[in-house]
Amino acid sequence: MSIIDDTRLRPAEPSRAVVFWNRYRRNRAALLGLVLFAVVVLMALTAGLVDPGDPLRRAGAPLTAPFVDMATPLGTDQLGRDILSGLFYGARISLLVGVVATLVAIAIGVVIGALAGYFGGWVDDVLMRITEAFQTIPNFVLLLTLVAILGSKIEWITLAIGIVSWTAPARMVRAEFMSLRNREFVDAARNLGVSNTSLIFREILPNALPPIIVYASVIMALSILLESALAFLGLGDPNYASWGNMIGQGRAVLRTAWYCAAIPGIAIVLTVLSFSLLGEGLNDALNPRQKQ
Amino acid sequence: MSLPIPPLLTYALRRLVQAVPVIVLIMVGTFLLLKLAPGDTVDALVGDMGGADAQFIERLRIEYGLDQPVWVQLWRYMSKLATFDFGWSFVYEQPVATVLMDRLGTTLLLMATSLSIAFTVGVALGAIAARRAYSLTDNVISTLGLVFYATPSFFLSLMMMLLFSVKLGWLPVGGIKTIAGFYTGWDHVWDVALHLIMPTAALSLIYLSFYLRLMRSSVLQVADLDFVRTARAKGAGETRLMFHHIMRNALLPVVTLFGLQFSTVLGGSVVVETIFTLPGLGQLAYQSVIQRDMNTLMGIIFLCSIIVVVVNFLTDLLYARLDSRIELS
Amino acid sequence: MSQDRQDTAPILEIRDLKIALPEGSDRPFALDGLSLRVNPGEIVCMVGESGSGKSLSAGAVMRLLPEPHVYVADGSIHFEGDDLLAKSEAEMRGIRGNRISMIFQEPMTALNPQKTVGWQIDEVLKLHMPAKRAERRKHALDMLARVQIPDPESAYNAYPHQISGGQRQRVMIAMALALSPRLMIADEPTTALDVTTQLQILKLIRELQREDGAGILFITHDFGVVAEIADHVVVLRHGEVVEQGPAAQVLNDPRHPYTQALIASVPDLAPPAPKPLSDSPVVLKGTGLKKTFAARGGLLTGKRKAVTAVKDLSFALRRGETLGVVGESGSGKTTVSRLVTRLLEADSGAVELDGADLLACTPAQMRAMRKNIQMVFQDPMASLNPRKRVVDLIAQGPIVHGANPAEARENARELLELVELSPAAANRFPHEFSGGQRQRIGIARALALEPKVIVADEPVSALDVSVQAQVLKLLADLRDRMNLSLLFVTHDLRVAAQLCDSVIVMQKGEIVESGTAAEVFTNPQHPYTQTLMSSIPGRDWTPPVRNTDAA
Amino acid sequence: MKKRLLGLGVALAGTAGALAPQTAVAQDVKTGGTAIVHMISEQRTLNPALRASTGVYNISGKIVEPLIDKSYDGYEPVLATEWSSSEDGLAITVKLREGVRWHDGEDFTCDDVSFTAMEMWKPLLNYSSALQANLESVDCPDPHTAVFNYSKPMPIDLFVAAMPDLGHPMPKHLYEGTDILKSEYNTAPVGTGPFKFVEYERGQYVMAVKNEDYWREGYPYLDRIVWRFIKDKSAAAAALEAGEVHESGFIGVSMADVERLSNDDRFDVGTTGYENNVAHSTVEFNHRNPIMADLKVRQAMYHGLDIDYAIDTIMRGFAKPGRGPVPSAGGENYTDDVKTYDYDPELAKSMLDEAGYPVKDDGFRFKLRHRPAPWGEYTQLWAEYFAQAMKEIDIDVEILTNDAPGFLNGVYRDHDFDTANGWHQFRSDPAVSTMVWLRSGQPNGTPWTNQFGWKSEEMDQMIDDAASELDPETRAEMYHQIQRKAMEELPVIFAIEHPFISVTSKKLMNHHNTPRWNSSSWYDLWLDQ
Repeated sequence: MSIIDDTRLRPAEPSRAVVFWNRYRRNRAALLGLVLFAVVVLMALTAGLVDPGDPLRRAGAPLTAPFVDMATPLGTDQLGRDILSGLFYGARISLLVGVVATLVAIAIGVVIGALAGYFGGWVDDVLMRITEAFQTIPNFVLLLTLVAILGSKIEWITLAIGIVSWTAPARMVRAEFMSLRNREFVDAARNLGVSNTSLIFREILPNALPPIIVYASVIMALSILLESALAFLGLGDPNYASWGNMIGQGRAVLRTAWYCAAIPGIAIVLTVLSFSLLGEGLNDALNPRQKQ
Repeated sequence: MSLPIPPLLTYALRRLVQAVPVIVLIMVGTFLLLKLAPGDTVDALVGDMGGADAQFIERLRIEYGLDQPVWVQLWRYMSKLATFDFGWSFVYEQPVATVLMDRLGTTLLLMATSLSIAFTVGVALGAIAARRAYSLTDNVISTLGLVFYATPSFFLSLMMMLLFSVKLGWLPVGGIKTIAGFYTGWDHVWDVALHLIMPTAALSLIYLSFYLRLMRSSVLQVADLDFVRTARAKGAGETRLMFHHIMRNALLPVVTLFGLQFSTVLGGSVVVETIFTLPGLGQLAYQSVIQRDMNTLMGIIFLCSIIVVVVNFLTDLLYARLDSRIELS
Repeated sequence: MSQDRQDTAPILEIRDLKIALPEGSDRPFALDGLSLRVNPGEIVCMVGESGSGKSLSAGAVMRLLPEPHVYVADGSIHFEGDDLLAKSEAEMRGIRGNRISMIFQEPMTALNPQKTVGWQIDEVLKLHMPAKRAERRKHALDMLARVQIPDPESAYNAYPHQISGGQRQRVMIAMALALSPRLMIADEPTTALDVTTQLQILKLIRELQREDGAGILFITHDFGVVAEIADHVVVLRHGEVVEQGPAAQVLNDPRHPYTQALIASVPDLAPPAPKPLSDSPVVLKGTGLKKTFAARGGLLTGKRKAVTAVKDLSFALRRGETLGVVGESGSGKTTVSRLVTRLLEADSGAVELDGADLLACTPAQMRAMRKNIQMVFQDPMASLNPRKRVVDLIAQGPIVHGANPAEARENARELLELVELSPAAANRFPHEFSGGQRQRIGIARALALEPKVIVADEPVSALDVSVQAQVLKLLADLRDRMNLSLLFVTHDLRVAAQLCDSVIVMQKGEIVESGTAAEVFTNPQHPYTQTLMSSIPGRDWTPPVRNTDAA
Repeated sequence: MKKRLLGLGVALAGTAGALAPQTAVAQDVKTGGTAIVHMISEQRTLNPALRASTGVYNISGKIVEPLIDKSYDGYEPVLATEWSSSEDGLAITVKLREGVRWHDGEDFTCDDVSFTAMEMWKPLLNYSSALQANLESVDCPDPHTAVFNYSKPMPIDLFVAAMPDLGHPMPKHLYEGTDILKSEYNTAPVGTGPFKFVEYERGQYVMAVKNEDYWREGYPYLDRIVWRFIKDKSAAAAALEAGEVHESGFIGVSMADVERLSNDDRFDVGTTGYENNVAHSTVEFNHRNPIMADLKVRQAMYHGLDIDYAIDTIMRGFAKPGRGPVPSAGGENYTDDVKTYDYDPELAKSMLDEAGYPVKDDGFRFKLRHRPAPWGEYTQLWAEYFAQAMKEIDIDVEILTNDAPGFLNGVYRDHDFDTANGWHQFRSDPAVSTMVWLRSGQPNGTPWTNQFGWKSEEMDQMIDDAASELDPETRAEMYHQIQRKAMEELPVIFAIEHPFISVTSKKLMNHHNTPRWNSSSWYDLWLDQ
């Protein structure tokens, strides 16, 4: 063949996952985030194994300091509940709240943003007015109102957090859709006779996902912070050991038994940090525009 | 570029007209939402009083118009609102407008100072971090930003209070001014400033990281653009590049965030105002929710909507000022 | 002549330059042993296809490589006898913009959108010229006048987005020449411009350089441009110099097989003999097509002004015919391609495909009709969904139209062979292919539905010239073998001349001239068509007879 | 716990006055200065004749005076100088103090008393409207004599006991002819007290200054009192420590901080001064649920609660076990001769088995939906402890948290609960406070009344009889009976009895020297600085 032949294939590239991982691991902070995240997930998964039983039961003398009694290595709170056990079970609740609220927010955001961005025109106008309305009400005030209405069950709290968090992903999805809907591959698919629904969900959405996935980590972090703020104001669900509840109650004894609030507090900081680092890593790996 | 007044006015008017349906949507939505809540302000009032007998409770409901169907209540409320009458707060026993105006100053002061600090410091640190991307400086700045971002605001507030008020005794614990201090003039200003240091710091440290991260990536992105290369090829030094070419372009997305963030920060101030006993709108909103003080809460939300609309208008103008591509005529 | 070159003291002399790429790149050196010299008053063209490393050489001279990832590993760069590589950053800043200046490809992005033209010209002066403000302003205005900007005063105060693309490039040139540099590096300065503007800019560069006697290092991929402007040519391939010599020699008598192949790939301007088509039935017919866009107005007014993209356009395409739609940017030619495929809704008019009006179809009917009219898009990066495997991309159309998925995939593999790609490509993702290969996939996707008409919107304009030739050849082969009708939209007159049977020339949404390719190219009637034809770079240069080696 | 014994010794032994914490008797009184007092919540109104709550008294008690106040030596004449009842108990005559002027200079007369009693106490004041239900008129034979006429006998003891809280006259000349509920004077009260109202900055503070024209010669000592609203208990503790606040009453800081500050020699911490304000932490049952209607189950649940543990952990020892609807601070109406329920989870379990609620496959006998009152730290902890303790005896408890209106609706209107908990204040006499817990027939939706679906005609009769009994001794015995019956049948568990706790800077002198000190006028309070 000719010296400038163009039909010869390049050697096959490694799979997407491998490329993704290679990019991801270049960012050392993101690796740290991944490790922290893995630890939290591990804690959530092993909560029942490491410390069987109810984290809300009385496990020892109230307000035992950490490292005093080996039965309760991280100490106990005012009602004699084991802080270590609460930490493990709390990881479960925090992750659950984070993941489910994020899914709710993303689901609403994707539908609204996709419809607005794809169709434009009056659909966009109407949906954006609704989005603006939600965005204008301070989200924490809306959250308080929703929790006042629904009550402090963990399911409702999670749903409420999702409901107050969807506007940012909606705007993001809309922007992505507005830029993607005019891309040639969408025209190409439309030109093949693909229907609107398929165009939205099969052609455009997968391409709009990377920034949404990155932003999901932000919502996840914010959800955990919102849950803890609610618990701090005494609106958490007391039927579950959650880090927010632990801080909310622990702050009453902050001056005498700092560990009751500080240990779950640090857990929140590290978990939120892990999500943020994870998000940055994902961003670098999914949007490799910024090199090195 | 100077802003010619007539187009500015027409623009303002147009924005106002656009804002009206949104605000109506918000008000009706909030009203109906609040009606879904279990219990009303009479329940809360009676709870506060430590109990009351049945006739008394019935009397109050009629007094407050809570015996009417929801649609009637909504209609009454909205028609009064149309004349900018916010109604009466049964919790504070004052007109809502008075209650709101008492609190507005504090909140605006808190918002304005914390957001401007978050913005300026965030932008400055973000720019520095981006210029030294992937260096130790960048890592320290970025990590600190993330840590503050990851710290729940109440945790940060409590820790600061513990350190600066209780342990060191440098700063007052809470409130907006020294009560019974009777300061006037500059002493008063200084007094209020002292009281605002911690709440402002708590709020701005948290929101700072948003600006920091956005500015950092924005600067990195703009620094890669062709016109920066052009400027470099003209022989411009790094400082000049930063100030004359990168900054202004990199600021654009950050300014947009500023507008979007305002209502979030207002929500975030609920916790901070509660801890630092600041008589602001955030705390008032929280109290209004748990006391079912409909009129006050609706008033707050209305006021917030107006503030957000105004802030967005101003950020748009700022954006237009920063971005010469946006035509003002 | 080459003897002369060696005698004069060069402005720029590069010896054995090696530029290292970061680890993990496809090759260790972006440039491997580049040697060249630029003499005073000489234009040296560095030609190469994408990835040849030509732009990095400019970065090396300016000392603006993205260090430390990309750096000069070996060799020397002497500017007027000084070793540039030994200069400190501060010394380099004194040289940049002052004694060496640079023009870039994209005049829109190369200017700071937030600063006025005047400010940006003034910046160079401020940096290098100890002069008062008024003095600098006068100089800047002089420069604007020198680059033939109609109203220098208002241009001085304008923002880049307020002036046209050609004017922006003039501003760049004014900026580059403001301090009468000894060396100017022009990196594809006319690639983003329309042909007519391109020619003006090339002339301008030529003239100004004659006046100042500066040396110019001109980087381009376009042999037409080379023919237009070069004194000396350096041909690069994969970072290595394959051939260099005086322009006339390289263009007309290339020695190296690669150069020969490249030059052979440049389409010549002789259109094919017209095919006897008058008997063939009309498959696609457009009548009275009109499209107006509502452009977004200013922030404050919010009013939208209407921009007419296409007004009252009619055409007919016969079976087996290739109809070229040519025009410059803004002529409405791309809108035409989208109107006939109904990717854009026309305001009025009709598009008849075998007698059925597409524009009158319901959405469901339209979806069914689409298999008859397929499209090949411009941007090989953007037109393939990056998340889909090639086989799925090609089989998607038939599956949508009810084909058995397994069979459709089987067919897709066969189509890959038809477009000369290995069946191994089927399971890969688009990013694993070169631009030309992606365009082949795009063609296979269009063919999968066995359409009656293919609309090709600038299908080769994003491709290197050698690849372009191969894709065009493939397209022509397929057309002839399958008796396809082709609506071919292009801005490149050379491409149109090579492929089209008939041509429509568009300007500002209207047809100014139409006819067989032979007529239009050899004897243009309309003044605009005449200007177009006379602006084709290197129109007086006919590439030497095609070598057998060219694909 | 040492502290607990000490604190309670003072509060509950009844030997009050003598052990009042201030030791500065010998010191010279200093006049002037500003006392700053912590308030946990904002007040909607400052009119004590419209709203009976300690939060209102805490502020307006310094501005508006009652007819009678309470001291450790008994009842103390304030605006009334003497009082007596007719034989039949249908008329009570009160002599009013002469030479007293309202803060705006008008004279205080019987007209004011008559107006307030008929226009506010009877129709508008919570609790009082029940107390004064039979009040027909208040006559003024002369400007300084008021005669209260009742249609049914009113025990004078009950009348007097109610007066400190429910007997604040307001100036007729400012209220007459206006919409009383919307009067501007409700949030800017005008009274006869030692301090004059200055301003109410919402969300921040209320300020009052010395009344130079006060009827007690030479009083008050302080120049000014400021009440500061600090919602957050931790912040309040910090403010105390930073010296920004001198006193925090009604457990205005968290229990942990109470305990911590009690070891800090800058503060007096104790329950003195709340003898009139004691509260019960309760467990309430919804008797509409057949399981809860089973006495055996309720008794078993009581046995499952480790009250001492809860007192130690939640109340930090500043409390004692409850003994029915009358607390030990209830004086002669109180008895400890009642049935008690010791902590015995094994017994509890076997009782539940007997009652027909064995442990099922899921590990529980039955599930309870529990509503805790959202009154902050220790009601919340008490709810969680309750859930914890019930799980030990295999009862599953789901806690349903709501804010105040949601909670009140859930329990008192919708009756949508199985168990609930909260705390409830005893107001010096059982007739005006805890009896509403036991008396059936309260209209649906009235908070803090018997909305539990528990009805005992016998109990209702006993309550009604006690309320109109004029002889103190008989009356006391009747309340002992009620107490015994309540402890037998457990309509509500009055689990823990706790007085309120104050944290007071030692700079304040003469503090907590009356049994309802935080509600009193503080005319003799002074600041040592």
